[in-house]
Amino acid sequence: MSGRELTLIQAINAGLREAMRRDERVMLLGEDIGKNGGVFRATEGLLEEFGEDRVVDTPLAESGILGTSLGLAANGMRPVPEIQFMAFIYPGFEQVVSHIARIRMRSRGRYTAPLVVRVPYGGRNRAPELHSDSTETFFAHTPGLVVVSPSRPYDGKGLLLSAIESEDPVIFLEPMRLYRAYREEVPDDYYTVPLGRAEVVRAGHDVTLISWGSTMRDALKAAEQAEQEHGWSVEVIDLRTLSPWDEETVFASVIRTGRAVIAHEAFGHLGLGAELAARIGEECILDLEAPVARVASYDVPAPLFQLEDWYAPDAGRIVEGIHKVMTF
Amino acid sequence: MSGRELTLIQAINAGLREAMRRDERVMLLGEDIGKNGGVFRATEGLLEEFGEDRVVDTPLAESGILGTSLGLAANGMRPVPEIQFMAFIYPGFEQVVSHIARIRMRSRGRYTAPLVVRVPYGGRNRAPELHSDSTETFFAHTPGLVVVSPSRPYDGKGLLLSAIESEDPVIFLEPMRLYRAYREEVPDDYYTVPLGRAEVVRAGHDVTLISWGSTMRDALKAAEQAEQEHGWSVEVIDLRTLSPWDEETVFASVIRTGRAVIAHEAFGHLGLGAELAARIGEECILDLEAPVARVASYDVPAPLFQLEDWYAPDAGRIVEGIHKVMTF
Amino acid sequence: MDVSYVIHPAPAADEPKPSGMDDALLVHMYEQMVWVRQFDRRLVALQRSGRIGTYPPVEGHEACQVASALALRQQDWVFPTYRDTGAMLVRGVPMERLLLYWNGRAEGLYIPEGVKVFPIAVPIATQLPHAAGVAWAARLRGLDEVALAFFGDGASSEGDFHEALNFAGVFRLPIIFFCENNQYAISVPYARQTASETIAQKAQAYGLVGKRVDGSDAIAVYQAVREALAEARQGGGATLIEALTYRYGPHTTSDDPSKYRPKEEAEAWRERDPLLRHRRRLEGWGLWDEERQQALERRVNEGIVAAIRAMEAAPPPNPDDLFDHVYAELPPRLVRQRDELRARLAQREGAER
Amino acid sequence: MDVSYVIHPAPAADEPKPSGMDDALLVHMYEQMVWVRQFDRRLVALQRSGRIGTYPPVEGHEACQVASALALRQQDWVFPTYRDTGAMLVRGVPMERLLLYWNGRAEGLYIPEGVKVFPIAVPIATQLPHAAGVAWAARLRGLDEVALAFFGDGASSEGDFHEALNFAGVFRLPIIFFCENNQYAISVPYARQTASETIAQKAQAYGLVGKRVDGSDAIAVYQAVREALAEARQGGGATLIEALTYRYGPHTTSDDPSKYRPKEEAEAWRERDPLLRHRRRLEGWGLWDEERQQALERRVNEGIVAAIRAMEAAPPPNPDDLFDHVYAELPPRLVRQRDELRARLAQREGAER
Ligand SMILES: Cc1ncc(C[n+]2csc(CCOP(=O)(O)OP(=O)(O)O)c2C)c(N)n1
Ligand SMILES: Cc1ncc(C[n+]2csc(CCOP(=O)(O)OP(=O)(O)O)c2C)c(N)n1
Ligand SMILES: [Mg+2]
Ligand SMILES: [Mg+2]
Repeated sequence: MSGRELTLIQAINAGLREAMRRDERVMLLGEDIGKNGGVFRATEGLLEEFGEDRVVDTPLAESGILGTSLGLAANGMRPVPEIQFMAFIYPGFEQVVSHIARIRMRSRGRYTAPLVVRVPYGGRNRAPELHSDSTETFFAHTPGLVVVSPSRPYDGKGLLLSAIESEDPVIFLEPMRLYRAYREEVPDDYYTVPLGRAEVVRAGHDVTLISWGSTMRDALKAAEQAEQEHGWSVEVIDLRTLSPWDEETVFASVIRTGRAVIAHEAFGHLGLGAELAARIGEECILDLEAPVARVASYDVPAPLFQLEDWYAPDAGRIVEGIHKVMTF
Repeated sequence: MSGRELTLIQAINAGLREAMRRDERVMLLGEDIGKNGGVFRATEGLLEEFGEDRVVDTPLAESGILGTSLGLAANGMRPVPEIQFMAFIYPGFEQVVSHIARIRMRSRGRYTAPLVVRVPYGGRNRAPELHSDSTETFFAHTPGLVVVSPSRPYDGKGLLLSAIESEDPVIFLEPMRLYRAYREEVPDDYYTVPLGRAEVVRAGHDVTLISWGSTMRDALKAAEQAEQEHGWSVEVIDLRTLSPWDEETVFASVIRTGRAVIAHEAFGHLGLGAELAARIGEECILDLEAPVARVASYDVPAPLFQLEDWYAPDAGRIVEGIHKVMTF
Repeated sequence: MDVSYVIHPAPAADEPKPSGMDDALLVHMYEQMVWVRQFDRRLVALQRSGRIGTYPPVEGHEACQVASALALRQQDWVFPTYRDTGAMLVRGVPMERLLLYWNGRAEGLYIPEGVKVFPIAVPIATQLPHAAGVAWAARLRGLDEVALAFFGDGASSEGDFHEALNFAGVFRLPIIFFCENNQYAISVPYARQTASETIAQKAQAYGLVGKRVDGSDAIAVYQAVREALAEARQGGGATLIEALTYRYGPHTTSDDPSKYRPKEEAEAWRERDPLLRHRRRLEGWGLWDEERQQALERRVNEGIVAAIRAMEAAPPPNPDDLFDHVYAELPPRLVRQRDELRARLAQREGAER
Repeated sequence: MDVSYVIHPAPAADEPKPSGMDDALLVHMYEQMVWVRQFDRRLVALQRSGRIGTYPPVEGHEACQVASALALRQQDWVFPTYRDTGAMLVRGVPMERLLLYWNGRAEGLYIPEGVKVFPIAVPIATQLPHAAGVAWAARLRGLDEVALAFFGDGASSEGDFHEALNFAGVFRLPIIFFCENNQYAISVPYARQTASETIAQKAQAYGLVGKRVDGSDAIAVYQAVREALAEARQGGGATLIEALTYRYGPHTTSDDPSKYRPKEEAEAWRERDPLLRHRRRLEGWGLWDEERQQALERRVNEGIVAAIRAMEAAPPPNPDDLFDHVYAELPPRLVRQRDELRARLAQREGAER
């Protein structure tokens, strides 16, 4: 399969294009996604290729976007709405939680919502206030939703295509900070990366480090650093699907290493790390040689950008977390 | 101090009345709270006593109710909005998460939101669909909010008065199922129960059982049952404030008993039990003689009422949880 | 901006027969209204005797629901609220399902294939964007389908009302927004809901056509919906219809309207009873008499009794229903939970034997 | 329903002086507009050279913002969006604070006591219910305060717009909803935002007065706001003002308007430049000349340079700022987190030495 070196945002753009070429039910809607190609250029060139009916600039109304997406999906389309920044999904929260997540249940399978809500998320991007939330918990705490976050270009395209194929509604969280951070070979053709499967992205035997999305690069850096500075062998897992997440891969690794660190950008308090730590505690307690450590943003509102680097975990803080479990 | 035997809903009504008598800035607003006295009668008689300006029937618009409440609070009032059922706070979620929780931070203390959002919550009430959510996680994951849930009449009044006194915005979750479940002596006068403090409601030494709000009665029943059937001595903690919660009381008990069970009505996945379990794992691991057990609703949408009793944890399931940690 | 007012203050006995509606339809309309009223009253009675849960009665709204449902075609969509039992019935949702639903049974959630009715909207106004989306999909797919969404006067205050009507205007969607303005949202009267003189005039904010119609007049409702349907099919976009009506009973079986509504008001509205009015017309046109009435009532009653029997004969709730429709495929965590519940119930059953 | 249209297609050179506005005010208005434009341009330049973060420019909106802010009294409230730097400035928010804010510094969030300006609304339309609440509190407390909330054409599509205007109508709140209709929401043109011919006519849906005004005409804006203010103070309730305007530059410094707007359109609007227009009038009335202009520009420039220096001389960010205003009193968990951060930073600093 031939490929090209793409950034994450280019990979997502390529994924959208592939999906739309393959399945004419797929349509995009959202604010500024058409003529403007999206504020991050995720939908660049798609209006030109697929026309106004399939790439739709909508009014500025998130509940309207999400609510009509449910209707579109229920009547045979495969909508891929874009929410401009994560905090702007909140005005449409009711549609997500009470309807999109529940329509299958509420109709005993008669109606479903095969749609993908694309949501740029996370900070450390020098963005304005309220443009850097990382509140995946809201969605991961909602049964009926699949929550996905790619951390690299290859997964960006492959997970997106799986999400669009899925019969379940998917909240697709794109780490803004990694949109243009680096390039990676991405196949030109259609391929999928399975939902619900974590990936061991670095093998190790002393400690398991679990992360995803916007924190993944810091996690890998921290793993390197821990190895170089302390000689600790760190296994790193990219969770990729945040709900329902891959217990099997996580537990197998932690049982092997006996130690776990979880790093994410969400607040610590009830961040997904809490669930992971609780489950690891339930399933692996006899194998654990130290308490599970969580490295997360502080439990304060995401700050203006000059404080961001202190607020969210960086490689240094993740190394501290590793240190803690290794020296317990 | 003289008192009367009141139900929880009567205690809340009494608390509102006390607060309004004492502080003329306190006002109530919401759907059907005036002439109708609230769909649960929480505000019965208050329109008559305090008039139309202080007990306000609003249009049917939760974002409007919550957003104007912020404005009212910022300009000198102490609004106590009522949301009719927990799921109906979602249309106003953005106002809660992006504004009410953050206004203090966003103005460096210049503006604040001393308001109390009263929210009947939980199920097992034979209520219609979507009338029984228990999604305290959404609020407990939001820094800047205080989340409170009383489980008995005495606390219903005392915590409510503390919440109204508080300079922070409080999400006040009232377990519908306990509104009329039983009576308890409630002082006639003004008194407060402190926010941020859990209460040990039953002393024990074998295992700590932590619960709150709508599950508290089941927890107490389970504790009795475990003692009677197995001779286990169960310490029971009523968490009362769900965020920020009382780590001190919880850890002290778990360190003493060496075992912990957490029971709540929210979904297990990222229910507050996850955070409690994770924190207990972090702080008490050397004292734990078994993994922390969580007893929660299944990770499925709250069902129609005939399935409710299987969905949410009852005393039987909590006893199972106790059994698990006692026989690990 | 066309806001037409079609309110007849009182039933007209000597009305000419409307053009474009044949006798069979005029009679059918009445029969359906009777069916709805009987069924509705029975649901209330069942609740009162503890055989189903809380229920929001229709009585007073029959013309709104029956006539608008009849004005649609098989392929058109209906988005009901909790109060639209009448419309659901007319559209073909089996009584048994409705009974199961209000009895808190998961089986009641199922709407048979081919019946284009969406699940009941419980959170107010949230169905309006769904309807807009369904109408939009129809347009995109070149299907001749129109969506009709019911909502109340209270619902007009929610943001979702605004967003849905705005989308309908911008994308010229084939949709009918049908407001059953019964002048109260639970206890809150219209004047507390909005300072707008009418709901219909809100259409102007979205470039839509707004119409007001007498919601006690089945024929007027039918005609208004037919016009809106024709408009939608011809690409004219959406219509907002405001039907003035009144619920004779409580908001739900848990509600006590005497706390907030003057008794005389309800009595005055009773005089405009949509069934009575339509019956008088039919009688005037020689299409109805007491004999037919009695036969109809018997037939309806039998149907209802059979449906109640079916509800009560339903097998006991199945624990798997908690899990079966959460995802297309049950994830491992939920498989574990389902199996745990199955095992627990089996054990409890064993213990009880 | 009063929707008045007050659009002057082009600047009138020989206009008579308006009654009820003295010379000092007419001049002050101009000076403030110049101040805003200079400051705005400087912010753009600072962003371009990497000295502040993303910034949404005002240029084109000066008359809307300056004239409406000047029409208010000290005790009235302003609810700005991210684009309302001009109004904030006029109301007394120090330039230094605005610079710090757009430079991502927590200190920029502070608005001095006595300046009745709310924090910038970032999520679209969310400020409208806040403003309604503040106006409501004023009425309840018997304070003679009116709230003015700015918003864009795009914001009119959000549910919060609807809910806020509806509350204002129902409770007759002393509030002015001021729409700066620049005809685009980022790239989305007005016709994609709503099928309503005007924003002003949306007032009808709420029983409010709607007015349309030429947003390039400072005097017209001032008068419209004064009228609305008088109305609000006399208990007449809320007014929706739609000011037609145009942003000459990009949506923010990260935006490229050439992707979605024809160049000629922008050029045509430039001819209606609010500053030019007001200056010509002043000159016609003998209130302004080139000399004054130069003196003003120097003065403004000095002020701006001083503010930039103050921003750049600000002490380094303080980690405690993350924690200090989350709750009235820092809970133990946050104390622990703050102390951990302090310790880490101290350690890192130590390591760097
Ligand atoms: C979002 C939301 N808020 C509140 C409620 C509670 N509630 C149920 S019905 C109702 C009144 C609805 O009034 P209206 O729209 O006029 O319809 P009607 O019941 O009169 O037919 C309310 C407030 C709800 N279901 N959803
Ligand atoms: C709820 C929400 N959705 C989306 C955005 C992203 N966004 C910022 S400005 C803007 C356009 C606003 O347009 P308009 O209201 O016309 O104001 P203008 O920028 O033209 O002054 C959008 C979509 C946001 N800030 N908040
Ligand atoms: Mg109503
Ligand atoms: Mg605009």
